[in-house]
Amino acid sequence: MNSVTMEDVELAVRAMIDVALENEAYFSDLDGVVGDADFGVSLATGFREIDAKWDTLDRTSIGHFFLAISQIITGKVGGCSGPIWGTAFMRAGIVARDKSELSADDIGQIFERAIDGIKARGGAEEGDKTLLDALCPMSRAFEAEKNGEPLPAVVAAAEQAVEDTRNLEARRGRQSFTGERSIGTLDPGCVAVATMTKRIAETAKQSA
Amino acid sequence: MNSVTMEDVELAVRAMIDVALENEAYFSDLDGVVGDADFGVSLATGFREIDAKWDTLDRTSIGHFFLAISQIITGKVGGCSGPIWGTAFMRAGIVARDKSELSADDIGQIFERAIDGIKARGGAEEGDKTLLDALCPMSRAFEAEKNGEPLPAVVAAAEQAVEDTRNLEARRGRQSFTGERSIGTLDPGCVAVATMTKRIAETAKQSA
Amino acid sequence: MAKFVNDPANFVTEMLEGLVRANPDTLEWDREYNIISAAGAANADRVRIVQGSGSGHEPAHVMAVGPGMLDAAVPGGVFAAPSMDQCLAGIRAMNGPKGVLYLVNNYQGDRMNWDMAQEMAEAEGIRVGKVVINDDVAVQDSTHTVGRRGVAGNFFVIKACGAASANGADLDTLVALGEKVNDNVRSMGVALSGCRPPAKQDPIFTLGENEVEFGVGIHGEPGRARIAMKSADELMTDVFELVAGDLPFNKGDRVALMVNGLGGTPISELYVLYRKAAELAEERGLTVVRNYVGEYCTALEMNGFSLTMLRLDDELEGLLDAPAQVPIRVF
Amino acid sequence: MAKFVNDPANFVTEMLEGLVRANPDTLEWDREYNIISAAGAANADRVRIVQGSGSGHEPAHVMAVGPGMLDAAVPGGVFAAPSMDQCLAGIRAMNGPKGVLYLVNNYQGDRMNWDMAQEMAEAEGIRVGKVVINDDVAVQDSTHTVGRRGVAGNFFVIKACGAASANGADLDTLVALGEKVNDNVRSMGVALSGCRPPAKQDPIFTLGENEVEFGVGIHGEPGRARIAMKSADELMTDVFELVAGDLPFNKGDRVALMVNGLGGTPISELYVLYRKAAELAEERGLTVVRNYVGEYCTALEMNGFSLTMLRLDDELEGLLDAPAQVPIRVF
Ligand SMILES: Nc1ncnc2c1ncn2[C@@H]1O[C@H](COP(=O)(O)OP(=O)(O)O)[C@@H](O)[C@H]1O
Ligand SMILES: Nc1ncnc2c1ncn2[C@@H]1O[C@H](COP(=O)(O)OP(=O)(O)O)[C@@H](O)[C@H]1O
Ligand SMILES: [Mg+2]
Ligand SMILES: [Mg+2]
Ligand SMILES: [Mg+2]
Ligand SMILES: [Mg+2]
Repeated sequence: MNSVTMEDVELAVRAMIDVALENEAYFSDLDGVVGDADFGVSLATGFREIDAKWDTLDRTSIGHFFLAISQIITGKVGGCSGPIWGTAFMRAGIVARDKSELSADDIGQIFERAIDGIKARGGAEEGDKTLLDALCPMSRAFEAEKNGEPLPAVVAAAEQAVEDTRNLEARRGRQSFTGERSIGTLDPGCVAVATMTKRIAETAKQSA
Repeated sequence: MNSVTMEDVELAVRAMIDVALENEAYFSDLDGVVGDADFGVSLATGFREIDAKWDTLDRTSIGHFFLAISQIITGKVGGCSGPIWGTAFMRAGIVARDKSELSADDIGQIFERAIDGIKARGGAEEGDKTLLDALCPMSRAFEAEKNGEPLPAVVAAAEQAVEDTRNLEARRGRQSFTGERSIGTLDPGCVAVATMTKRIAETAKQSA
Repeated sequence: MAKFVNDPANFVTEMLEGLVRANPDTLEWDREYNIISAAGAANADRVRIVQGSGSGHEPAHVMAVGPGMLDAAVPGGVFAAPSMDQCLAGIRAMNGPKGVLYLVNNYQGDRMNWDMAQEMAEAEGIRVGKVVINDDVAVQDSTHTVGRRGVAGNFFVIKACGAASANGADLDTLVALGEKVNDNVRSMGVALSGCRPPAKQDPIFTLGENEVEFGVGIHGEPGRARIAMKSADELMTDVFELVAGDLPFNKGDRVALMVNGLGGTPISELYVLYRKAAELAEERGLTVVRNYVGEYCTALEMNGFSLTMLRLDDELEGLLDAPAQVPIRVF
Repeated sequence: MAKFVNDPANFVTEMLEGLVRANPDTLEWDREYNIISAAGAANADRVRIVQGSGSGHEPAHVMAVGPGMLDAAVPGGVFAAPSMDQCLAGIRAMNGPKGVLYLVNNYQGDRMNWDMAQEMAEAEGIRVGKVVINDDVAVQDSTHTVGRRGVAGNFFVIKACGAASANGADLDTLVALGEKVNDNVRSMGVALSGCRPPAKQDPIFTLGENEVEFGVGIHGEPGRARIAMKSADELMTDVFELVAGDLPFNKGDRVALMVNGLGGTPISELYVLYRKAAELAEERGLTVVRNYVGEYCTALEMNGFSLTMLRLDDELEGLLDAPAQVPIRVF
């Protein structure tokens, strides 16, 4: 794959902002099925703030850009989503610290380190019905295809993950309290990750 | 008309008991339309107690019998219904004080004195959408037919009253607070009086 | 059935049993007439105060019994005034050398039962004073109707008279004081849902998602009008104008302000509403000296609120400040 | 929309504005981080106590701030834990020479944000103690899940630690005390309706007329099971058995008993339920030393209740008896 530039990163984050804001109600409704219906609001709160501060974000490097986003999220977003998403962006920032371009290996590293960070922060493993169940197969798909054109495989893995998690029992986050009753429901975190990934791929294609 | 005996009176009160107990929910529902949905419960509470004390009621005269019923009602029934129905039976008791038979004139007197008592107690007049709007035409129908067979005319007046009150605006009792919005609704008190009157006539016919 | 009830016929009795079990040292319960009284009230050397009304308005009035408040409460069935016998028993139980004061909300059922009881008690030689409370501006006051309803404003009458009685005021003074509070207090409520009496189990009225019952009563009686939903601030503004404009409350007045939950409103929303009420009072040039946000006079689980405003003078302010103790324990 | 809201995005802020307007002399509000603190708490010469959690549980915790209770509360959005920055700001604001204690209910969002804040604060040299509360027996405690939730039992931790801090206890003592209270307190709730977050406006879950959500959480999360409606006594019996059997509470134990309304339950029904709880406690040979009937930890306007039972010893009894002052004014 081609290396990823600051412009690519900005496009990707903008795609995430759009998805979070457009789906505020839908993501909350998903969380309402067995959770507490705040996921959409939490996510939108964070990305709305990123949007508001867009022009002032530190762009001295891709890493600094990610760290600035991380700070906004941990500062503004509560619930599980603040620490989880904040940690992911923090890990991405550390990998990309002073870089103005990211190689395929860098992206692979970001996946890995972000996943490790989320596991450490919230104690979840793959299979606990959290957004890790999207990120882990996405990371594997990326590794498999990173020397070719990885994006379609990553999108496919994310979409598959949404359906696969349906049959899992939640063991982390608010929805875990319902135990077996969470089986058959979608995980809102997975849906958000998959929807964002798809939008990132579309935006990247358009601008290519 | 034939004179009314203690046995007739007992049959009539039993008919009232049956109507009150069978219609507890229905009368409350009627009261719920623009009132506070307690009329059925209040009425049933009183007549249930009369039923329970049936064998021990003072029967030394028809008047004493009515007074005993009045006491149970004021003792057990709250809301508007306790004072209103209690007053009606008290007035009936005073008219019939030492009598063991009631003439047509006595019955006419009972209507009049009960109506006066209810007006004095609650300050309502005919047209205020209360059970007076049943009792007053019933009393007039009785006066007109008392030398013949008054019961069918009284029943007809009561049934007519139920429909006539529909178009009135409530000016007494809890439902009066809704003002114009009470127009178009039935008055639960009128419905109860009419239903009881009809049942009394049926029971009287059967036993005749 | 969607309510926590056993046999609806025992609902009030079971509630009272819970209440006295929760307050064994401070409350007494006459099971025959369902009278709740403050421990020792019957021997207190002062005018004793009693109030009776339908149940379903808790904490009014059985949980407003205690030092500095009511000496006794006489609860009827849910939304049904107590019977004459109950009222009479309440008067008799609280009778003493200085007489008894009863407070009654202006509903015909309540008025008639208390009037009959008063007649009977006076015939027995008992000195009885009465204060009628009718603070609800939603209902037009006119001579050919029953007149305005009594709602949450009632609590201020209880508090003032309770404090004055503790200070040794005599019966005539208390009647005059109660009337003064009533003359200076105004209320109005709105609801977003109806409520279900235990014996009925269906809501007395049902509202669409976008409807508001405006000027609602505390018995599930529908209000004067059904209007379209508005924001919290707009609703409070409408209510405030009607309440403040009725007395009217004027620039420079010192007031007590109450936002009362009707039973099913989240506490958070009551504070959102209080915020606006306080702002409107300020804009009108009123000084809010005391405030009350919470449940004082409810209609079972009705989702709604009422606003009550009392104009204060030095006397009333002092009486509101006086200590009082009621069964509800906060930490 | 069936709620008293303006722009849902401002809901929590407007509630807090109402709260401080209602308590201008006793509460302070840091608008940047939405921290509510007791007037003067930041200068008190003792360990200060802070708690943060999602909003929508009022009076928990912003209305549990005051002398003898919390020094500060850090409310997040409705049902969303406060952000790490808020938690850190709360810790910093309440820091002093004797350190800060934070209380956190066992939800992952709350835990993660507070843990991160604690790390940051400790890196700044602040002494931080923490007590995790997890009293809800509806949720199975197991190592591969998040563990039990914290619900109304939390109030007893606040009350005990608040009183002990006022008595001068140091940070380690307070942590041990908080853990002791948590070890001895158990809760469980049931609901007859869901609730609607302001931003969502639809009920999180909907129940049929004959359904009960058993073991429900305080965020509208469904419970462990949906069961058929039963009488109040039967429901309380089921809940009582699970709560009392979990610790377990044994014959001869002295307890504090709380029947907590979840926000939309009539007060009358809470007392009907308390009646049964007290009876069951008696049958089990427990002595109810203190009781609490009302709203302590709610889920917006959810119609439901929870039962909380705390095993007492002399130390805890003394701490519960100590005076405390919270924003909610009863007459
Ligand atoms: N411990 C965890 N690790 C990773 N992801 C988690 C964890 N807990 C929850 N999540 C993700 O967060 C989503 C819920 O977020 P949110 O609603 O903000 O949290 P809360 O449970 O505090 O309400 C879930 O759908 C899940 O994907
Ligand atoms: N002042 C009155 N005079 C005569 N009848 C009345 C009066 N007020 C109410 N009623 C009758 O009583 C009925 C309502 O009784 P009830 O529900 O017990 O009273 P409440 O208004 O106290 O709830 C009305 O339908 C009406 O017929
Ligand atoms: Mg959530
Ligand atoms: Mg009625
Ligand atoms: Mg009534
Ligand atoms: Mg949440």
